[in-house]
Formats: sequence, C-alpha cells, structure tokens
Amino acid sequence: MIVAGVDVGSTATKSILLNENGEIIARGLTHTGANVVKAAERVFNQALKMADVEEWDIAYTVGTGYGRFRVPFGDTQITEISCHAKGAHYLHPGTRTILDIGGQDTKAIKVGPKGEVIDFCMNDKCAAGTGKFLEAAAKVMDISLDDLGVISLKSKKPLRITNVCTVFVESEIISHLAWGKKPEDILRGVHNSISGRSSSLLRRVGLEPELTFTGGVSKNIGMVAALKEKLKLKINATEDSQYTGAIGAALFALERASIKSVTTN
Amino acid sequence: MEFIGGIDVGSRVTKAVVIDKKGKILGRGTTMTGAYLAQSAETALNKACQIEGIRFNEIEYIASTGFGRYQVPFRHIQITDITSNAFGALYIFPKTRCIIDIGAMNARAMKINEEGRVLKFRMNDKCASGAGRFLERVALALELELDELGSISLGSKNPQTISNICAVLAESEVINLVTKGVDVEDIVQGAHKSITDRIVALLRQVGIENEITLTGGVTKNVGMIKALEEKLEAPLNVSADSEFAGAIGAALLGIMRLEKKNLAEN
Amino acid sequence: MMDEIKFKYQGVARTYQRELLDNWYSGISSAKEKGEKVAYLFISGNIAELLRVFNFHLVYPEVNALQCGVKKVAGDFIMKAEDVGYSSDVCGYVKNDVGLILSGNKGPFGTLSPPDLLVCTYSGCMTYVKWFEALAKTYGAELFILDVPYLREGKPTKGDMKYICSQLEELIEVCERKTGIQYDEDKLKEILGNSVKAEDLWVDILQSAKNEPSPFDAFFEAVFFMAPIYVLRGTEECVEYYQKAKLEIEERIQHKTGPIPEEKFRIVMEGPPPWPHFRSFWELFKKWDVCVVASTYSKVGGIWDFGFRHDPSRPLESIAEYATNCYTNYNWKMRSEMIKSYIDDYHADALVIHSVKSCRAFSVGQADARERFIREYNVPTLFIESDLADPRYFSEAQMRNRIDAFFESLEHRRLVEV
Amino acid sequence: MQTHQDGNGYSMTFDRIISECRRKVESPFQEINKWKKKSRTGLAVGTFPVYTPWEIIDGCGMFPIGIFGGGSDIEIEYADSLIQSFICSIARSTLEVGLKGKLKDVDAMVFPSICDVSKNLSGIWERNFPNLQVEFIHLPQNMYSESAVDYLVHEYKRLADNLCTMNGSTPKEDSILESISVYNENRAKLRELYEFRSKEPWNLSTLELYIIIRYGTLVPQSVFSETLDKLLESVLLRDKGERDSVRVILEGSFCEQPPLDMLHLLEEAGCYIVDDDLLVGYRWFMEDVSTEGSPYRNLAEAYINLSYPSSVRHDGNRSRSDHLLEKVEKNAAAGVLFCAAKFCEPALFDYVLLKDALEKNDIPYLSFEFEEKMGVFESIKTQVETFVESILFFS
Ligand SMILES: Nc1ncnc2c1ncn2[C@@H]1O[C@H](COP(=O)(O)OP(=O)(O)O)[C@@H](O)[C@H]1O
Ligand SMILES: Nc1ncnc2c1ncn2[C@@H]1O[C@H](COP(=O)(O)OP(=O)(O)O)[C@@H](O)[C@H]1O
Ligand code: SF4
Ligand code: SF4
Ligand code: SF4
Repeated sequence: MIVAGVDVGSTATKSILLNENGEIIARGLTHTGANVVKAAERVFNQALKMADVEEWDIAYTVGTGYGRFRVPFGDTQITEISCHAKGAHYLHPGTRTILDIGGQDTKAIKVGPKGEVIDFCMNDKCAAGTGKFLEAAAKVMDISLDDLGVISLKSKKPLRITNVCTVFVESEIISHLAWGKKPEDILRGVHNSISGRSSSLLRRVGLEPELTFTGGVSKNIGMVAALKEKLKLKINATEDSQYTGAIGAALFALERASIKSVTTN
Repeated sequence: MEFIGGIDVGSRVTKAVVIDKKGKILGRGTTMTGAYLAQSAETALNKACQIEGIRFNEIEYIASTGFGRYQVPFRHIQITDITSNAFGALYIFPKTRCIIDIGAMNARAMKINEEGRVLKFRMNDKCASGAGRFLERVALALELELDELGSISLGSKNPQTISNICAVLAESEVINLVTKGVDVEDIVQGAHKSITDRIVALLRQVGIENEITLTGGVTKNVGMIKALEEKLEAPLNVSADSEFAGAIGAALLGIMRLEKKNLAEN
Repeated sequence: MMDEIKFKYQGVARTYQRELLDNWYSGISSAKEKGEKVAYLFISGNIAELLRVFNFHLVYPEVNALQCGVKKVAGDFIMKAEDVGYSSDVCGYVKNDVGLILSGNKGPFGTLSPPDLLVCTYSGCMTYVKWFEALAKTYGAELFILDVPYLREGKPTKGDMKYICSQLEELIEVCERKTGIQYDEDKLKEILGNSVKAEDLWVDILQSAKNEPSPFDAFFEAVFFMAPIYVLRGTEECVEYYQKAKLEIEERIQHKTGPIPEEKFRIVMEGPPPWPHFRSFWELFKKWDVCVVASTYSKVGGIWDFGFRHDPSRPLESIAEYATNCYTNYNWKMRSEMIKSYIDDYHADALVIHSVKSCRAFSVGQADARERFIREYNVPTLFIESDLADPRYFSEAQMRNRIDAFFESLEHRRLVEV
Repeated sequence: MQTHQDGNGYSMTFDRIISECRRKVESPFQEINKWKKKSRTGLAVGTFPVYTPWEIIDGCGMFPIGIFGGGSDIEIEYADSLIQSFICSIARSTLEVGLKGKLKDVDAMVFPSICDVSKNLSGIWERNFPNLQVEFIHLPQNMYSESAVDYLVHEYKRLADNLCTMNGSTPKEDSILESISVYNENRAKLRELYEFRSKEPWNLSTLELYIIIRYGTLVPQSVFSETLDKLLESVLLRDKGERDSVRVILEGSFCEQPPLDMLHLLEEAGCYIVDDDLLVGYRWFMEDVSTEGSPYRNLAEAYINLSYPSSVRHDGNRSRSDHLLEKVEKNAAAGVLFCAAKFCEPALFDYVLLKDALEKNDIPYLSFEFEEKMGVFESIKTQVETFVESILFFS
C-alpha cells in the first residue's frame, strides 16, 4: 500500500509518498506559483514518477498547507500544524518543540511524546520574520537563496537590522550598502532579526528540547546557526525538513488508509 | 546664466531637474536608484543637464529631496519630499490645494495653502501596504509589466477585493484569486482599489479640498488615476511632470534659499 | 411536524429579545420630540435602576456600537472617525460611535436622541472616560463620572464603598436638577425588586450549561440573551423576558438537546466576540461541534453567578457594590480564578481566548492567562486575535486554520490518551 | 580637568554631569542595592508612571525607583509571550526588565490606575513575580466629588500600610511630611530649569533636561538635590549660540519614555522644545504641597487640585486643551509636536480633543508616534523636518 501527503504551501508545494511501513519512497517539490491546483498535480506526479507508480496505486492522500482545500485529489485535509507535529515526530522522535519557517508564515508548535500538538503560535498578517523577509534581502543584494546563509556565516560584526517590514527592510539594506557596510554583516543582521522573532514565538509555547526546525528556511545554514546562537540549543534540521508537513500528511494518510481498509475488509 | 538643480532620490527612481533662476525647467533626467545613492543622484542630474548642454559646474545651487536626500554629497540644502512635492505640485498646477504623493514605499497626503506651505500632512510610516510597492508586487505575482498594470485594470467590470493588508502577503492572495478563476483585470483593479482606500483615508485625514494633484511614479499608471478619481468623485491633476514634482519643488525652494542667502550677503 | 409540537418555545428568547430591543430603541428615537429626558451610560457596572427613578430613557452607546458591528456598518463609521483624527489603534467602539454621530446619529436601529446627561461608570475601562469626554464636547451635555475603584484587593474596601455611595448621592442631585423629579427611594426599591427577579432567572439560564449536552451556548447565544438584563434591568418586561427564555431552555434540557446537539467539545470562552463576523466566527466552532458552556464576556455588565444580587433593603449600597462587580473591574487573579472555576464546574475541555485589539481592558493579561492555563492548570488553550468592532482585523482563513488545528489536536490527544 | 575646550570650566562641569546622568539613565537598574541599603528600611519600591506618590514611599523609609520600561539596552525576549503586540511598549519592556531578573533588588512594585494597561499589568506582575509585593492604587477620576479627597486619603494610607507590612513597621506621618518638603524643593529646582530652558533653549536641550529628570527618578532625592544645584549653577554659564529653529511644545509622551535618540533628533531637525510633558508624573504638582498637618491629606488635596493635567486624569476635557493652549502662549511657541507612545490610548484619544483646540486657534501641530524599541527614525525625522520647513520657509 502506498499513501501520499501533499503540502500546498504559499511558496512551495511538497509531496511525499510512503509505503505501508511508513518509509519515504518518493518526494516532490515545486514552486507554488499562480496555480495552486497545478502545483499540487505537479508535485504529485513528480513523486509518482520517482516511485514509478500510478495514481490508482495510491490508497489515500492527505492535503495540508494553506492551499489544502484546493488539492483536488486529496481524500481529506488536515492543518499544517498537526502535520508538522506528526512529521517532525517521525523525523526526530524526541521532538518537543517545532519551529517552522515557511515562505509566508512562521509557527512554533509544542508537541507531546506521541507527536500530538499541545500548543502552537503563529505570526500574523505580516511577512516580517518569514522566508519572504530573507528572499527580499537576497533580492536587493543580488545573492541567490542558497548562498544567503553561507555568506552570513562569514560575518564578524553583525549589523542590527531594525526594520521588521519586509518592504522597508529593503531600503534599510540599500542604505547599509550605500554606507559601505559588508554584505555578510548585513545578512547576519537579517538572520539575527528573524531568529529573534522566532525565539519569542518559541518562548510563547515554551521552548523544550529537542527543537526541530522545519520549513524551507531550515535549509538555510545561516538561519540554523543564528538560531543556535540565540537559543543555545541543539537544533534538528535535516535534508527532509522542508518536507515535514508533507510527511506528516502522508502519515495521517497511512493511519486513515489502515482504518479504511479495516472497515472495508 | 546660472542654474539650479533639484534632485529627488526616491527609493526606486532618482529624478532630477535643472531650472533657471526664473523657474523655467530646462532639463529632466531619471535613473533607477542603485545601491550608491550619490552616484544615482549624479547620473540623474547629468542627464538633466545634457538636454540643454549645461555643464555640471554651471549649477550654482543644488537642492536634494527624497529618502536619499542626505546622501547627496554635492547638495547645498536638503528638503523633505513632502515640502518639495507640495511646492512642485503648486508650480505645475497653481490652484492645487491637496496633493497625493505615491512613491514606491511611501504614500502621503498633504494640504497646502496658496503659497505652497504645507498645512497638514499624513503618511503611511508603519507598513508599506498602501504604497507603490504593493502594485509592483501584484504585477510580479501576475507576471505583468508595471506599464500594463493600469490599462489592464481599466478593463475590469467586477473588481475583486484584496483583503490582505500586507504588501508582501497580498501576493499570495492574488495568486489565490487567480486559481479561483477570477479574471486578471478584476484582481488588478481590486489591488488598485485597495491602495486607493488607504490613500483616500490619508487624504481625508488632512481634509479634502480642490484641486487635488497626484505626484510620484504612479502618475504613470492610468488605472490608479482612474481608481482615485472614482473614489474621490473628483478629477485629479496629473501631467507629464508629475513624476518630477519633488525635484522641481526642491529646485524652486532652492532658488528661494539662494535669494535669501544673496540678500543676506549683499 | 413532531418537532413543532415538542418544541413549543423554540426561538422564543430570540424573538422576544428583538421585540423588546425594538421597542426600547423606538422609545429612544422619539424621546427628543416628546421632550423626555435621555441619559447615556455604559454597560459595565451600570446603575440603570437609579436612573430609572428619574424616568430617563437609557442609551447605551456600546450596544449601538455592537449593533453596527453585527449589521456590518461599523467599518464605515470607524473610517469616518479616523478621518477626524482617531488613531487606528484605539477602541473601535468609540470610533464607531463617533462615526455614527458624524453621520447624524442614524444607525441601523433608528435615530438616537441626544443625551441630557452622560453617566460614565469607570468600572469598565479608561476608554469609557475618553469616550464620554468626547461626547460631552460634541453634545455639550453634562458629564458625570462615577468613579469605581478597581478590585485591587479582591473586594471593594470600606473606603471604596463610601466613595461610590457618596458619588451616587451627588448623582441623585444632578438627576433631580436635570429632570425636576424628586428622588423616591420606594420607587428605587421596587425597581431593584424587579432586578433581583431577572437576575435569579438569568443565573439559572447560565448555569443550565452544566448539563450535557448543554442546552445553551453561553457565548454565542448568551450575547443575545444577556441584552435585556443590561439594558432593561429593573423593568417588568425584563423579568418576563427571562421567564420566557427559561422556558425555552428548560424545554431543551427536557429533550436533551441544545445549539450543538452532537456536542463534542465543551469550551470556556474568554474575551468579546468579533461582532462584524459574528456568524462566520460561530460557524468555525460549530463545524467541530463545539459548545461554549461558560464565557466571561457574558459577565461584562455584571457578575451574578457567584451570588451577588441587588438588594432592595440597602438600595444605594447594593448599586455601588454592583458597580464594582463586573468582569473588567476584576483584577487578573480574580479573572483567572473565575475562568478556572468555569472550566471545572462546567466540565469544559478547553479554554479559548479571543483577544481583541480594541479592548485593552480585556486583552492586557490574556496572553499571560494563556500561559497560566496551559502551564499551571494544564488546560488546553487556544489563543486567537481579531477585533470586536473593526472588520479589518478579522481574517477568516487564519482564524479557521488556528481553530481547526486546535480541535484537530484535541481530537488527536483524545485518541492518544485512550 | 585643566584643558577647557571652550575656555569655560563651568560648562564642562555641566556636560560632565549630564554625561554621568545619561550613563545612569541608560542602565537604570544597577545601583538599586546600593541605594536601598542606605535607606531607613533597606527596601526598594519600584514605581510605574504616572502619578505614583513617591513621597509616601520615601517617607516610609524606602527607596522609590522609577521603572518606566527598560531603557535602550534591553532586548525584548520573554515579555512578548505575555503581552500582545498591540499594547504599548512600556508595559512589555517593564515586564521584560523583571523577567530578566534585573529587578531582583526591588521589593515591591506600585502601579497607579492610569489606564487599562497599567491596571491589568499589576495582575500580570502578581503572577510572574510571586516574591514581589505588588500594589495597585486607584487614583480618583471624579475630581469634583466631595468625597474624592477622603477616598484618596484612604487609598494613600492603605498603600503606606501595605508597604510597611514588608518589614512590620508602621508609617510615620512626620517622616512623610519631611519627604514632601524634600520633593517640594527638588520640584522647585526642576521648575527653575524648565523656565531657563524656555528662555534659552539653545543652552539646555530637551534631551539634557529629560536626562536630568529621569536621573532624579533613579537616585535618592538627597543625591538628586545636589546634582540639581550644580546643574543650576553651571547651566547659567553655558553659551551655545542660537540656531534658526522653531519653538514648539512637546505633548503626549507623559508616560512611556521616548528613545533618547529621538528626543535628540527632534531638536536636530530644527525644533526648540520649550515645554513638554515628559515625566510629568515626577514633577506632577504645579505648586508646593503643604507640609503642615496630615501628609496623606496634603498629598490627596494636591493630587486633586495641583496636578499637572495629563491624559490619564479626567479634569473635564476643557482644562487639558486649555492647559496646552496656555503652554503655547506662555512659552511663545510656534507649534505643537504631539508625540504619543504607540498604542497609548489615553494619549491617542486626547489627541483628537487637543488637535481640535489647536486648529481653532490656528496653531500648527504635528502628530507622530514612537515606540521604545524603535531604531530607525527616518520617518519621524522627515515629518518633523517637513513641519519645520512649513514654518521656516514660509514665514
Ligand atoms: N535552498 C534554500 N536556502 C534558503 N532558503 C530556502 C531554500 N529553499 C527554500 N528556501 C526558503 O523557504 C521558503 C519556502 O519554505 P516552505 O516551508 O516550503 O514554504 P511554504 O510551505 O510556506 O510554502 C522560501 O520562501 C525560501 O525563503
Ligand atoms: N511605468 C510605470 N507604470 C505604472 N506604474 C509605475 C511606473 N513606474 C513607476 N510606477 C509606480 O510608481 C511607484 C514608484 O514611484 P516613484 O515615485 O518612482 O517611487 P520613489 O519616489 O519611491 O522612487 C512604483 O512602486 C509603481 O507602483
Ligand atoms: S509591515 Fe511590511 S511586511 Fe508587515 S504587513 Fe506591512 S507591508 Fe507587510
Ligand atoms: S476598551 Fe473595551 S470595554 Fe472599553 S469601551 Fe472599548 S470595547 Fe468596551
Ligand atoms: S503608555 Fe499609555 S497606555 Fe501605556 S501604560 Fe502609559 S498611559 Fe497606559
């Protein structure tokens, strides 16, 4: 039996296929772009192709993420909060706190020993402190997203970035550049600003180890380093971190599918 | 003959004008604002000079304005964009009493008297949601050029409200709407309406009076002009020089200072 | 067909409530023409009984504001107030009211007569004072501030009671002067007698939510059920209203039903509702078969379910005591204890805190309470934010996401615990 | 010591004192232990603005210290989770100071009933600092009631009694009366400085004056008194030269402390602030409080009758706008800067009433908001410059 989880995020859409043992057999990742449905189909097909299976082989699909209600082939929808909790628990069973920084929102989730959500907090209606904030910085400095973190790590004298507005921060960066400040110091400042905001979100749910960092921004090593420095804590972040939501969704799919197969048999 | 330069270092575009002492505009120049503001200012002013073949050192007095006004090392005076836009608008439209200035990051509403003195003004300073960048973001999300945005919006019959106040997050809402099958022109007009609401709110706070002049880069956007006119139920003053209102105002105020200075010296 | 016979009283409470409020509003509209006196006052700790002695028509600007919210006209009024200088960050109720006045005092409920007297009970919030200062200026009406000390020590001190009572005496003089009517203590006692009857009935209704399933939603329904006890308290109609409402509730109990027949979660709600989105907000909870079994918002005007009653035998004193005895005049220790007792007594599964930007009297301390309930009391708590008056601060998608996630997690936890 | 850059030793003294005070103001909570040990009871009592009765605390032999947020050097890390984003920053930052353990030497904290934030904050403190005695005083809002003074006398007594339970003492009226007279003296000196600044704003900047007053909320009054004497003497010898600036009144920042850099910037942008309501709470009486009879009654009567008006006190709306107009006239100001703490409802509501009064009298004004933690002042600067230009260019 194969099940699927599709996480339609505001920025990136991810898919995961699991076999009946709960092992990841395929992944898919795409830019969400203007067409949510297409993006979901795209990642789903990517994953099917990678696992070399057909659509009818999939026993159950769970959609999550902000666009979850638009995944046409999803059997059911579950919020990304539950999915991240479940996914993080799967990746790192000792997880008690999750920080998820995605393209447009940031959440802190506290989970119990079985991956159940105990408490959560999210940022609101403002792109401050999210992946968008980093993207804006990358764009004005003409640096690729992949290099952002690496460069920030070179900084010896991080600057203090005071603007929280993603739009205004662009001009702050421009004026720092104009004053001849080093790109790495600016970038480190940007990372520190996000880690500051994230840590206050984490404190709201009560930070307990282990901390698992999920979402696309967890791929940024500069961000991982900034958080480590701020929280003085080991941080779980792996290659699969961006897929955490999709993994959780797939795990829910697995549970549902087993219930379904029990009742139908 | 000596000349006066006015440079408006905006967050997106730097604009410059050269005028003579009678206030006649002799040249205009623009350039995209780069990371080095001083350089952008120089480039723009040079372009303005070239029109009538004026040499840089013939310029007697330079007034800078805009967000980068302090970063123009060769300025004689810096003036805020509000004062200079107001003064520039009055020069272009002598009967104007209210001015809306929409730049990339800031939107401002001002009320002036017949001398061009700013009596009251309001600006968005906490959040970029009501400024030009919002439209740029929408254009980006819809993969449209800035230039076409306005004309596209005019085609809308059924504008769609954009509820997200964040210039950044509005992007995903826009994307959402596209997938819901909402027509592009309706979304674009919705975006224009959303900004219009914010700006008219600013204007109402200073008190609406005739005539109203629009300045800043969005004057190039017909959709924005139309949306504002509809909301205000009044025509807006717009001219080809509207974009340069800040630079013109700065230059004219520069003349005033220069005269005062000369008066003091004599 | 069966249902019609079984449910003789279905909807009575709502219909009768509407009728009463309509009558009340039309009284207010015609007061000016008829030359009758009008007093404006606030809900929290209101001293309606005393003003009734002088035959004032009573206007509650907060009720007007919430009506505008529910009828979805608040947004425009708020914008009008911002045009004249009110900040986007201050209480939306005030702005709604200012906008209403700027629009000729015409609301969805009719035209309001201007005030002859403004009585500001300072037991709600600081904003009350600011609000009536603005009205006093606009109308040129006399403003009486009835200062009510905050319950900093858990109950009013002797000094507090003396202070309030002597202010009430001063207010009586003002009322006599304004209306030419002599203060009549017997009349006051009679009015207070009516108050007590209504209060008893109201408490019965509130406490009916201890049944499972609860026959009554102590937030989404209570906000309508509570209107008469605040605006018509002391009248006979008010007593009658609660008699009828109680019949409806009893009938529901009898049939073991309620607003959420398949009740899955019982919650306590802290904070005011988002009026402009009241329906959709309720839907978000209904979807999860959630019933609110107790709420703090239904105690903004006064708190009776812990035993307080007006007392005709000591009229002024009991009015003074009542003025101190409303939710926003409680300190946070008292508030938390109250919420905690609701969780326990009403067998609630969780606490939902709706934090509103407009109202610091409610919201300062809520985030701390959230932590207290989760960490100290181990009560699952959901914290959501929007506004009670300003439609711009409500994002349905975000709200839904949080509410879904919360009840998903409660469901999940039930599974895990089994 | 020997080198006088401007050939003026006295002015050097002034600058030196100011820079010492500034250091203290920037890290305000370091010497609590030292000062409280010198007090009669060895206890320190933190006070939240605005009208907290310092004389009573001082008169009970305790060291009163003004806790008005965290100053510039504290980063908000913990308080965010206890206070929502739409609440003024002084509430958050004051809490942060406590949560960071910087107030471990403080034995009690007093909150006055100035606004809903302060009211409820007392409860948050009670929960988070169980070892601290938290006191809340409800100041009357009905100034016209016959019983307001009596009530306040009770309230002040209650405060004194409660504070004294910390060490089992009883409040002594005599020593409170003594404190009143010390505070009277210092307030008189401050009034002198204010008058001097109104006359020669170029010789005493608002930033400096603010630093002086704030300093007074952080040290014992005897220390402050000496400092004031030295300042009063040396300031007269300053000679800084007048600039082309606009005389304005600063209004609205009566509670939360504005960033020091912002205060500096306002004058940099071309204003001379000739009167303000910064820390009115500290210098809240317009005249001396009587030192005869019952100290509680004297203070209560002074609160009712002699307080500087502010947005957190209901005096009837007329008097607050009249008071502002009087200030404008008395100081020959050309305009008003209305500068409120973001989310401060009392100030933001009053703005509407005050602005109407200013408009009626054709007095230019500008309104903007600040937050303790703001680091960029671009927008405020632009606004203030515009305001100045609108007066300077066109007059
Ligand atoms: N290689 C990378 N390095 C740094 N950041 C990245 C990288 N890839 C993606 N991101 C960030 O991750 C964000 C998308 O994260 P994701 O959690 O997938 O978003 P969402 O689920 O909100 O759509 C992007 O906005 C981008 O900033
Ligand atoms: N060609 C164009 N067509 C339509 N809109 C434009 C065009 N150019 C600029 N704009 C609008 O004007 C805004 C920038 O205005 P501008 O006054 O140049 O900004 P600033 O002064 O801040 O640099 C942009 O954000 C955009 O919305
Ligand atoms: S402050 Fe900036 S990032 Fe935040 S909502 Fe406004 S535009 Fe968006
Ligand atoms: S602040 Fe709260 S209690 Fe006060 S008027 Fe506004 S909504 Fe009502
Ligand atoms: S700044 Fe304003 S709202 Fe905040 S505590 Fe002070 S008076 Fe209250």
